[in-house]
Amino acid sequence: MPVPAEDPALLAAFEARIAAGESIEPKDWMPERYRKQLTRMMSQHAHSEIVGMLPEGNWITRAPSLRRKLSLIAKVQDEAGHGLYIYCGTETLGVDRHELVEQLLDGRAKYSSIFNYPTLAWADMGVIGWLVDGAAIVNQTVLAKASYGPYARAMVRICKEENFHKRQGYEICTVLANGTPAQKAMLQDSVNRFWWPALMMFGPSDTNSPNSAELLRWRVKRKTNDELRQRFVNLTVPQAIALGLTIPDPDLHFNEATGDWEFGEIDWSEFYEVVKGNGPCNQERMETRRAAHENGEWVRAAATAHAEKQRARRDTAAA
Amino acid sequence: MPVPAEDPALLAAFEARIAAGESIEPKDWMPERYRKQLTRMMSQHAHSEIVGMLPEGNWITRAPSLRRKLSLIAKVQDEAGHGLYIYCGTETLGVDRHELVEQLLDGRAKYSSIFNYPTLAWADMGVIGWLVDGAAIVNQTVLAKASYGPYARAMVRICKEENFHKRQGYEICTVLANGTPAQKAMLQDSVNRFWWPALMMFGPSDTNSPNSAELLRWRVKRKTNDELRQRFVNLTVPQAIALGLTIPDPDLHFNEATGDWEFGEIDWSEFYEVVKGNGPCNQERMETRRAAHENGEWVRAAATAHAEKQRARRDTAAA
Amino acid sequence: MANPLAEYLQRLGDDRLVLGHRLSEWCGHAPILEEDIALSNMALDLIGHATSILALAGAVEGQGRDEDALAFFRDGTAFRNALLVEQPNGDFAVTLVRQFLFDAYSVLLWDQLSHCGHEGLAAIAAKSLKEDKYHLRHSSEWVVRLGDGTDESHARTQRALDTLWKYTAELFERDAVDDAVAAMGIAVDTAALRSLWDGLVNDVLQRATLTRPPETGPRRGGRTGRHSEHLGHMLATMQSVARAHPGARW
Amino acid sequence: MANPLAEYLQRLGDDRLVLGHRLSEWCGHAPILEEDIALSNMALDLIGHATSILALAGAVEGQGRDEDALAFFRDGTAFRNALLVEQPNGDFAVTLVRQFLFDAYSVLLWDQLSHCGHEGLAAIAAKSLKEDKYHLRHSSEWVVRLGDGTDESHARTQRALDTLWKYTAELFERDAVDDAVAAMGIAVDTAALRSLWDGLVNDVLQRATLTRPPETGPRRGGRTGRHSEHLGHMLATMQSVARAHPGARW
Repeated sequence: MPVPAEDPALLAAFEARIAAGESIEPKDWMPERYRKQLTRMMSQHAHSEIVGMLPEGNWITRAPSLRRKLSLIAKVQDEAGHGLYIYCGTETLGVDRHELVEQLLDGRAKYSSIFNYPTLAWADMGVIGWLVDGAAIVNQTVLAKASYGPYARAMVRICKEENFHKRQGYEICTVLANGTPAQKAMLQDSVNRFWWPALMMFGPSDTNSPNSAELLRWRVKRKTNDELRQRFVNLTVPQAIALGLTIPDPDLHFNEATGDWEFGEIDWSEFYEVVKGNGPCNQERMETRRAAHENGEWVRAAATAHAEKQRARRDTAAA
Repeated sequence: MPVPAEDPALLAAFEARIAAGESIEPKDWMPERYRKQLTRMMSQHAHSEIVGMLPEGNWITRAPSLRRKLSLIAKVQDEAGHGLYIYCGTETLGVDRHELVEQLLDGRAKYSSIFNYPTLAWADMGVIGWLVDGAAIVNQTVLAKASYGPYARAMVRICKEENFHKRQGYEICTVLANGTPAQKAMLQDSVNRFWWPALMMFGPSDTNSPNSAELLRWRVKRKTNDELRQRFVNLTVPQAIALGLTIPDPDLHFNEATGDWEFGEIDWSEFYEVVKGNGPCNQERMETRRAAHENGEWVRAAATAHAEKQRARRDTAAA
Repeated sequence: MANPLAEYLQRLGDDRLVLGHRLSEWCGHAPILEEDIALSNMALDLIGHATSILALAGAVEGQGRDEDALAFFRDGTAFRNALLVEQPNGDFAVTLVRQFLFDAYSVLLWDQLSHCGHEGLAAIAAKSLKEDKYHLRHSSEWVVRLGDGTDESHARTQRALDTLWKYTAELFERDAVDDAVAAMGIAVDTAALRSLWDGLVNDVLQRATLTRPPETGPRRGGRTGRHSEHLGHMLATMQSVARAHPGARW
Repeated sequence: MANPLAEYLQRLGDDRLVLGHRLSEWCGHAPILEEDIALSNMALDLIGHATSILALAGAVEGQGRDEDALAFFRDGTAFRNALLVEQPNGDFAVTLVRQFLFDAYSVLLWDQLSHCGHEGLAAIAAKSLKEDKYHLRHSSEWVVRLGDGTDESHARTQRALDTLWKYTAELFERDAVDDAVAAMGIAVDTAALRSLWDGLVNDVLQRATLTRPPETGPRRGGRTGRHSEHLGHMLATMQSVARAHPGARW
């Protein structure tokens, strides 16, 4: 990848600001690579929120109590809100939302692979909140200290809501874990399906993560993928134990010396297959988003046409 | 309605044959009015079979046991078969099936109003078999002695199958009547909804039935609407009693002198509203049929195109 | 009619539960992200109102059924919502026209009920009124936007209006249940409701350049459990998990 | 794996139950009346086969579950059908291509199983083989007709094939269940099955002027309960009445 030549003085000043822990704001000078990396990360994040509405949206119509139905709708709505909020953040980097949406729909942009797994049972609504939001929070808590101000501030707000979602998810799991045998089995099956994909959410191992070094230096990232993954496992295993659940990893064990829960080898071939588009739901997710976009075309056209008519009427009235 | 002038000698011979109880066959001379009346009746009957697939088809995907699912699919399939069979019968009168289907889809042709009532519970699958097929059989047993041979023969075959459907429907009702309180309530509610519409299936009262006199003379019909309706009520009320059901008619009572179950006044305003197109499901039924027809357009075009290609290939091979 | 108040509350609650559920079916599929949020908001409000009303209905009924028992363990023919709200979402025009026709009715109804003689219901009405006013603003803005937008949006919106109009008369019908609760202090002036609704709807339709359909062949039956076939399919989905685990807590 | 034979029979039964159910969704909506009849016929056969097989599965399992308990009271993740058969009907091309891909497999499988060492299964296989041969003839005729019909039908059929192809590999996968039942005399030569299927499919695709898609990104998971999201919605509908009345007879 060709790195654009930057003014060495500006670059040095920029890196000094970063090193001093300062926040970079939209109007500040920044290297093109920094802008690109941030755009990539933020748009992936926004896309993930949008696509992430689908696996949970899949159970809104089947939520088993009114209270759960309300909180699931509210959660999916929050995700739409996060998407909107981060798309606005990318606009501070000079990238238009519509351009990003196009990139998502034509398959150029990526989003978190976790959303290419299907939701097959109500328990998934608990487990996604607990494990998937849990993993996201571990990632995002660190991003909330990222060097780019608008992103960091968005993360602070989003993390707050996701912490709420995670607690809600864990509460769903708690009720199921204390429920009927069928509910317990449903919960365990869901954990069996989501455990490894959740670990994969932190991305490739550090040895295979091409962007990591630069992102760390520029404080776009603050921890390596493996560090974050370990932090997540350490947080989560005791919660699973508290619920009486079995983690589907025969190699999982506690290392007294390090205080880490050490886990087995991740199936990276699965990870790369899903990233390549061959996950269980990649095609369905994209088809659903494209259908929503295409079916909405006439609505957006109507809104534009109406706004223009209104403007013309105001102009005529003013003339 | 202008009656076409017919050759008096031919007409007299025709009426003599009818009076002698002979069967009229496709190649025989017949008055234009006779042909028209038969076409109207037979096509209405065929359309009723086709539209009649929908209310029962609505519960195929929800049938509560595999056995019931199989027999419901088989029943709806029989209705498709009846439709096809009677459409073929109308072709002996010189009317093409595609023309009749067009008439149905553009709203010119009528079909039995009973199918404009919605099916709202599984019990409706029993009650439709029992009451609706039951009423149809009372009508059709008489039509099986109609003067037009192809129609009479179609009726013989169709009646046989509908008797089977009726028995099956009554058996569903029997199981529900002996089932849980919820099942019994479901059955009673279904009877409450279908009783009056079933009585309306015999058409307007004799005093308001414009076509009846001529149809009776020509032995297209053999009994008046009111005679058939009374026969149906007399057959059905004891069956309802046997099931422990209440007929939703406070005026219903047994007349010891005549041996008839006398019933209350039919709400003819409802009947005419449904005939006019304002029944609960008229629009849905037609939309469903039109959607099936339109969505199938490309399939029929493909079948035609393929057949033509095959013919061309054979011709080339033969040349 | 064993308990007219319980029956009346079920009608109020079921209208909102069913419409809220329909709106929630859009979640993730709206034409713009802002509408994913707005439709979800309305769904949340409506299901929230339904929850309070059905809880009250269950208490009034006194047979130990709470709001979840009423929502998840009644068959379709026991639902008491008007036919309008159970009609399928169709395209965005159908959803927004359905919403507008209902919102106009609901705002006017809550306005009356917020002064009614049943304290619990009056409180729910006052709270719901506030939220439904926002819904009405949102849905009428969209009806105007779509009606007075492009040729296509105009045609779709007029078609939606023509299709749904026959379900509006039912909202203003009175029966013995209404009379019985009126005697209990829950008196709705149906004629006034209808005439205010007419005015409100006519105004928006005019701004939307839409034609008010004629009053032919009204559909009714929802208030006594005679629904369209759509409701049963909606409930089959909605109740599937709850019914698969009878007696479970969630 | 508690009971590999019961597990194996559930796979066989669920394939046919789910596909038969999908076909039955067409009833009343087919492009021509003759196809309403034909699709119903295939649905009847398949659900009939499923009934026999699931009854046998329940007996083999020995936990008191009959065919209805297996069909109506298992959750989605307990179903063992291949992903292919649960895919939604889509247009007529999707339905017929799905049917053809399955029929070709099913005929070849029954042919082998009709000689297997389990008497009950061999009898079901022999009977089913006879009927599935008619299905295969019907579905392959349609694939040829649609593929070699109009430009539109060709495009739709190729698209259906491209969409569904990734679900075919799963039909030929072996796991510990297959090995365990092989040891019990129910030995399927999967390699031979696959190679005969390839030949059969290639022949029909060629006559249909369709292009066989490349083998990329196969989808699997149905045999262990890892389904697509479609199955759950299908079952919510299918099981709704049975689940609403637990313990009832029908």
